[in-house]
Amino acid sequence: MALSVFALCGFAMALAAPFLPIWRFRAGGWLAASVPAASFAYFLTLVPRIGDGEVVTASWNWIPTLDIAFALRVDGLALLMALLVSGTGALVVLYSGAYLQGKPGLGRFMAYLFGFMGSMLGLVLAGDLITLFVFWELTSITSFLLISFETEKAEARKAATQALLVTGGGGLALLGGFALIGIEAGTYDIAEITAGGGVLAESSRYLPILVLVLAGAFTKSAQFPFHFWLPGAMAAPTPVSAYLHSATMVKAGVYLLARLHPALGDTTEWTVVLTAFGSVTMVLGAFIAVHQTDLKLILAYSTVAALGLLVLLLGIGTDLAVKAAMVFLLAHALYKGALFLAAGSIDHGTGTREIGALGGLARAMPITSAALAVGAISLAGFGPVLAFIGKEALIEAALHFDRAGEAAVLVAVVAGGALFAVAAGMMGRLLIGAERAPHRPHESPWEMLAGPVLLSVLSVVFALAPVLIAGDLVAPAAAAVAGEQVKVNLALWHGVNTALLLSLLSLAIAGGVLWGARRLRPVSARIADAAGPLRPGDLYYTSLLNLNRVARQQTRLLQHGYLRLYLAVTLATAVALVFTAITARGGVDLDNSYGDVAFYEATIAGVIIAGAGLAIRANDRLTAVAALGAVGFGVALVYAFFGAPDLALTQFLIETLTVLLFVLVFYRLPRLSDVSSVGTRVRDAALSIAAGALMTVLVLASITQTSDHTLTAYFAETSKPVAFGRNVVNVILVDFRSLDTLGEIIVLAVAALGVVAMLKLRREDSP
Amino acid sequence: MSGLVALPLVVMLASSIVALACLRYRRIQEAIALTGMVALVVAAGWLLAETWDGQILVLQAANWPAPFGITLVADLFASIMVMLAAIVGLTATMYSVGTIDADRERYGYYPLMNILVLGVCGAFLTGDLFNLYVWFEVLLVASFVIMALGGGRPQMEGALKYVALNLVSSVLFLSGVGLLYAATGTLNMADLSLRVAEAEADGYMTAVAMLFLTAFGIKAAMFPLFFWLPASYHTAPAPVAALFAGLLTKVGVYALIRVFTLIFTTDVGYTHTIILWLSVATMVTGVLGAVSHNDVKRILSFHIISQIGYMTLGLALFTPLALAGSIFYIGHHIIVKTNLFFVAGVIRRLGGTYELAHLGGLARSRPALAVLFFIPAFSLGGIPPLSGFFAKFVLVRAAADEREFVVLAFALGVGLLTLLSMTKIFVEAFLKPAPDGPPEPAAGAGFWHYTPIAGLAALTLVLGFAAEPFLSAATEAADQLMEPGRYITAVLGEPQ
Amino acid sequence: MELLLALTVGILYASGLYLLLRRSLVKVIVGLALLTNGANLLIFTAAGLVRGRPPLVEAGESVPQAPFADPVPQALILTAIVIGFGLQAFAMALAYRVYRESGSEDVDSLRTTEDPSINLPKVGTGE
Amino acid sequence: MNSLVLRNMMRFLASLLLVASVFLLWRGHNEPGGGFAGGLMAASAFVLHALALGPAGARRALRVPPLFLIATGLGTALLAALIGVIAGDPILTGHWVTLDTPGAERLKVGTPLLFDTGVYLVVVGVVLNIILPLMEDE
Repeated sequence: MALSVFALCGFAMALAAPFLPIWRFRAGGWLAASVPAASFAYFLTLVPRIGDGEVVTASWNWIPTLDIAFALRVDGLALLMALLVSGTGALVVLYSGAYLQGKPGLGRFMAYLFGFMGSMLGLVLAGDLITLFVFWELTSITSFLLISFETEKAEARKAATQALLVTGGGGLALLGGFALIGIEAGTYDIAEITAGGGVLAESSRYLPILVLVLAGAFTKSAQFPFHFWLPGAMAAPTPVSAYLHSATMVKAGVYLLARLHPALGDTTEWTVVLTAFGSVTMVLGAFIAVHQTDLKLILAYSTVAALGLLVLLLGIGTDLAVKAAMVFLLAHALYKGALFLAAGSIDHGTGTREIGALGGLARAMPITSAALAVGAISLAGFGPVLAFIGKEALIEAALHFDRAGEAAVLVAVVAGGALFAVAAGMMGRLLIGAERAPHRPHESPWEMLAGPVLLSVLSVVFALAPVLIAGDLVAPAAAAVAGEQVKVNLALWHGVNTALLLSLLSLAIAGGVLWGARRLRPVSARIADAAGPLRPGDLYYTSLLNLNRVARQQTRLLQHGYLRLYLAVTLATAVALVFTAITARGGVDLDNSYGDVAFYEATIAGVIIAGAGLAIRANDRLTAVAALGAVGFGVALVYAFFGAPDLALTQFLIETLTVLLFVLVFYRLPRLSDVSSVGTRVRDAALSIAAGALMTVLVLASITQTSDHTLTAYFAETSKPVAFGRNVVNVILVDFRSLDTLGEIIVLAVAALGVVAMLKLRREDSP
Repeated sequence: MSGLVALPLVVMLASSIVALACLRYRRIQEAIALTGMVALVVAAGWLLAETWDGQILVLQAANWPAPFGITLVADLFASIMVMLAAIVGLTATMYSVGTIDADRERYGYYPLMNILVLGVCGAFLTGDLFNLYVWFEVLLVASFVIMALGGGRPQMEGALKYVALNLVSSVLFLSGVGLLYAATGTLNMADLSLRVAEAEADGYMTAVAMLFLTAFGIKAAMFPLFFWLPASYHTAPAPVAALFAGLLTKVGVYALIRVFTLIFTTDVGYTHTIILWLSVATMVTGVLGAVSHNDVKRILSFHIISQIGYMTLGLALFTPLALAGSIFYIGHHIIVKTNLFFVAGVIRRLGGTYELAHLGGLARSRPALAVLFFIPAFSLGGIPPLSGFFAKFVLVRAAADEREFVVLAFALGVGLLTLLSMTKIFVEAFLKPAPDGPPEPAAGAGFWHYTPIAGLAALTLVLGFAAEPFLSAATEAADQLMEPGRYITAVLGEPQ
Repeated sequence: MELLLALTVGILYASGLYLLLRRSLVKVIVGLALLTNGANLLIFTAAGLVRGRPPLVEAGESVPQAPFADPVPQALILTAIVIGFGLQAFAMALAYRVYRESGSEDVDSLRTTEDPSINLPKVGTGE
Repeated sequence: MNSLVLRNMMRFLASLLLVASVFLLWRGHNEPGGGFAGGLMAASAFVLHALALGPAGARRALRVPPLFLIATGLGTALLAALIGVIAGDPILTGHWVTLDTPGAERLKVGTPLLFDTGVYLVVVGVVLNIILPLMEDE
């Protein structure tokens, strides 16, 4: 119970936030922050229990029909993530209260932020795949709302849409994947699925499952080639970026991979795909980051790199790698959160995020600068910070990776070098040197400093005393990912070993990158230009444009407005369907002698046919009416001669009325003209004749069908004795099937209303 | 309790007659129409409650035993549909009170609405194929007149296409009935089910089945028979478009499901495979049509087509789960789509146009409306835990069960494009800053507009968050459809 | 006779459909009338023909004298004729109104609300 | 032609048609005819009237608006449908009373006849509601 309350309290706040009167006051932010802080405290109390291997669950039978449960489940991995989400959540809420204080729409912003936090907590705590999916999609929606928060900015709206489409598309793939998992595993319960071992990996649907799940995870976690939406999402206000990129949304994909690792991992496909995409993403992100000048973009691309790193580690999948992934996950959340919040603080204090326009902030903004420095050191991966331990663990894992260890090491070293260069550039430009800023920089209020400071301090503290996290936090998390107990010993200093040497190597690379960055910029710009259309971001837009083009062409082709062609297509469809059905099913039975024809009967048929022919050829209204009359009266005669006097009488009367109507209506209409080309007429004639011929065939075939006359016999026998009427047809109409007749007179009544409306409605207005 | 089956029809007929008699008095007409619709909701609720646990209610109209008279049958599927019709009827009537002009009212708008719903309910409840034809004509002619009531050139163009194509459908339907009677000597659908199963397995029955497929396919707006829909819906005023969008095509889908689960089940490998690929084509062409437009109402109209594809997909897959998905999808779609057209109407009233390019700023000026649009729109986009998600999920799961991976891929892809369209409307009409000066003076919206919208939005939430009872009802309804024996026994009695 | 009537039915359908595909509004309406007649005749023919012998019970008798024509299709056709008449009447009024609103009876000119060449700038792509 | 003669002839013919239409309705249950045919014939009586004397005259002769006839007809049919329900039968169930007319065949009057009368009224109303406005529309 407590679990669900603390997991879902974000949603309650989200619903209440727009109506709360507290946002006008400075205290509003910290009042609100107390909610996630309480969640954080609750999750902290779980640490010892989970550390002992316990699992806390809460579950409702949500939709038993589909075996869907609303289930929450806290194991080591979930707890680590939940702490990150609620902890950074509290700091970000606090920060936002000050950052956006006095801005209109702060209540709305808080609603989105809390909605996002609730979704993210739900996602990481979900114990059921469908529950997970629900929250997964909710994070997409809430982040859409957050990114587009400043709705007047076109760029923000565009980026939000892009993020929603990319992650939403991935989400749909994921849904397909989950449906398949549900079929193969027979359950959506995550614990059961992961405990099932190789069941999924050996199933015949493994490959589609893997592809679909990876599509979901990669889009969410901004892996190449889907990485482009993440920098776009920088249009969001800074607290959002911090929240999206440090702790949470982008880690959702990584989290999912970690979560399903026991069920889907450790196959060749898994390893190859994850390590390949992770490596590319990591290197790419790091190198693009080098070229950026906007502080937030630098951080965004470095985040891309970090996500690549995490995916690479999960791809390697050994215990060492898993352990490294968990440490790095935590480390990254701490330093990237600090960096983003510090960046926001700088933006707030100086009015820009362009590092070219900034310099020497250390004096004017000492606290922010200190936090930034710790973050940058972490980014570089050198120094007494948790990220250093993570990086060492990464290299260690790569070294022990028996499939492609050398490649993995190379990737880690190269990307690490680039990131070091990024960090060095950032620190050098921002903190040192003469003070430069668009307007005089000032330090931010304490609410905005609490976050970066606290996170930086933790970065350092955990590095110096890794025992704080190793046993109770990292080990259970790693165990959940690996599917077995993992021994976790963390230390800042391992002595001089290969990993350290390789770290130093990447330092040299960093120097090279720094030295080469300026010189290489024209070259890389030229490469970028040449590859322009192939860049994933551009690919997204071109495909969107192409989609629009295709859609337009299709619509122009189908929905052109020509009624005749609509009718022709409809008719052709009917003909094709019926004809194919007859031929595909062995034809119809026509062997029958069809009775003789009396002379007068032939005459009547002749009159009908002639009338139809005349109607086609008629080019004036009178002929058309006469032709129609001939057909109608001919049909009436058929009824009369074949035992249907009621029909004949009705048809006769109706036909008279119809002719009268035609005369009354059509003398107002212009002369008939047919301006269709010969080709059109031939086409239409062919189509019509085909349809008519099929009807003839079906009528003939119907006669050979063995029909049954129970109904007829019953009506004949009961009409007089039970229903008291000698005219069986009339008895059917007013008694046996009187409901038909009721409907029929309703149709008539409505038609009459319609005619009057067509003739009289607003006639005063129309010319 | 079997008399209950006729109650919805009696209620609607009575209220339309009274409204017809009071044609001169606008307020009285409105009051009668509203009362009638409320009564219908009550009647439908009662009927649903009686059939909820799987009981099939049967009424032999005029007291002649089946298959001789006309049988009215309320199985769970039919009862659900009647309830949906009642909900749409009530909300559309409410919305009309705040919208419809005096001219339309003077020429019978409200009685026509009642008759339209009467025809729809009749079509859902009848157990007789020819009677189904009659009810189809009732609803069709009522819809013709309502569609044409505007009297301006756009309405006339739309109505003409609507009428012409739907009349072709009626002719095909009637021909099908005649051919089926000729071959079996009966019209009662339960009886037909037995007789068609005994008929010779040559091309005749399959050909007749194709006639019905085409006839109902036109009404349901399947590919490539949907042209009338985008040609006409956008010309109607919002409550009319909402009623049509919510209800009318679904009658076609209902008829398809009824006929292809009860009568034409002897050649499933052939008939349902055709339905399958037509469904996929329907989904794709519909959604592309929506993508190509920038007018709220046209976008919504094309989405109807695309979602019809999902509904018939469930029929085509022909498993209990898939049919349950179809039924749930129908319910979800009716509520959501009706609501979206209402919201579109309000957007038009506030912004003066349906064109996205000229709209904007509604999130700021009308935050409540933004929320009320958001719920149905993203439900349509399949975002959990709204109703559309479960609708889609069940179908996805059913397709995966049947290993129809290509179909599955299309269904998911179309889902993404649906999300794209909804996002497009949301971003353009709500988030984007308002362009300078609305093209027309805004009309404003009030109680009669917001109440139905809020009510339907609430239903969408219930259908999502508390999906279980509805899904289990859909499953029960689907089970009934997959085991026609229960229906047949209920109608004809125990086999001798 | 079945053969001849089946042929007649086919011809009614063919001519009705052909007229339905014309550009002239009046022809479309005439086509609909032909189609309705064709469908009715189809039911009549397909259900089986019996010369003379209406399904009437002679006064004093209790059942009609066999062989008599099947009353069921007759009842259906009667309903269909009436419904067809209602639709026909409405269709004519509609056609008249269409002509009055648009000033043309050329169906091809009735596409002002659907012309795809009338389109606004692309939305949603950020262009 | 002398309009007075024509007028009288028309009036006579119209009355004849009206009487015939009621007859057609009455005998419909036993012989060809019925509410629909009867209604059409009655309507043609008024159409004839209108052709000879103008639609306004026909409307005067009709006394009530055609729409009222339609509503009444539908109401009558609904009433006929519901009579059985009072007795606990399904809707539209036929109920008969036998009138003992001395000398003649026993006369049976029942709800199906009432129903058919509803049809008759609707048909008259519908036809006139369609034709008269058309004739008035110049």
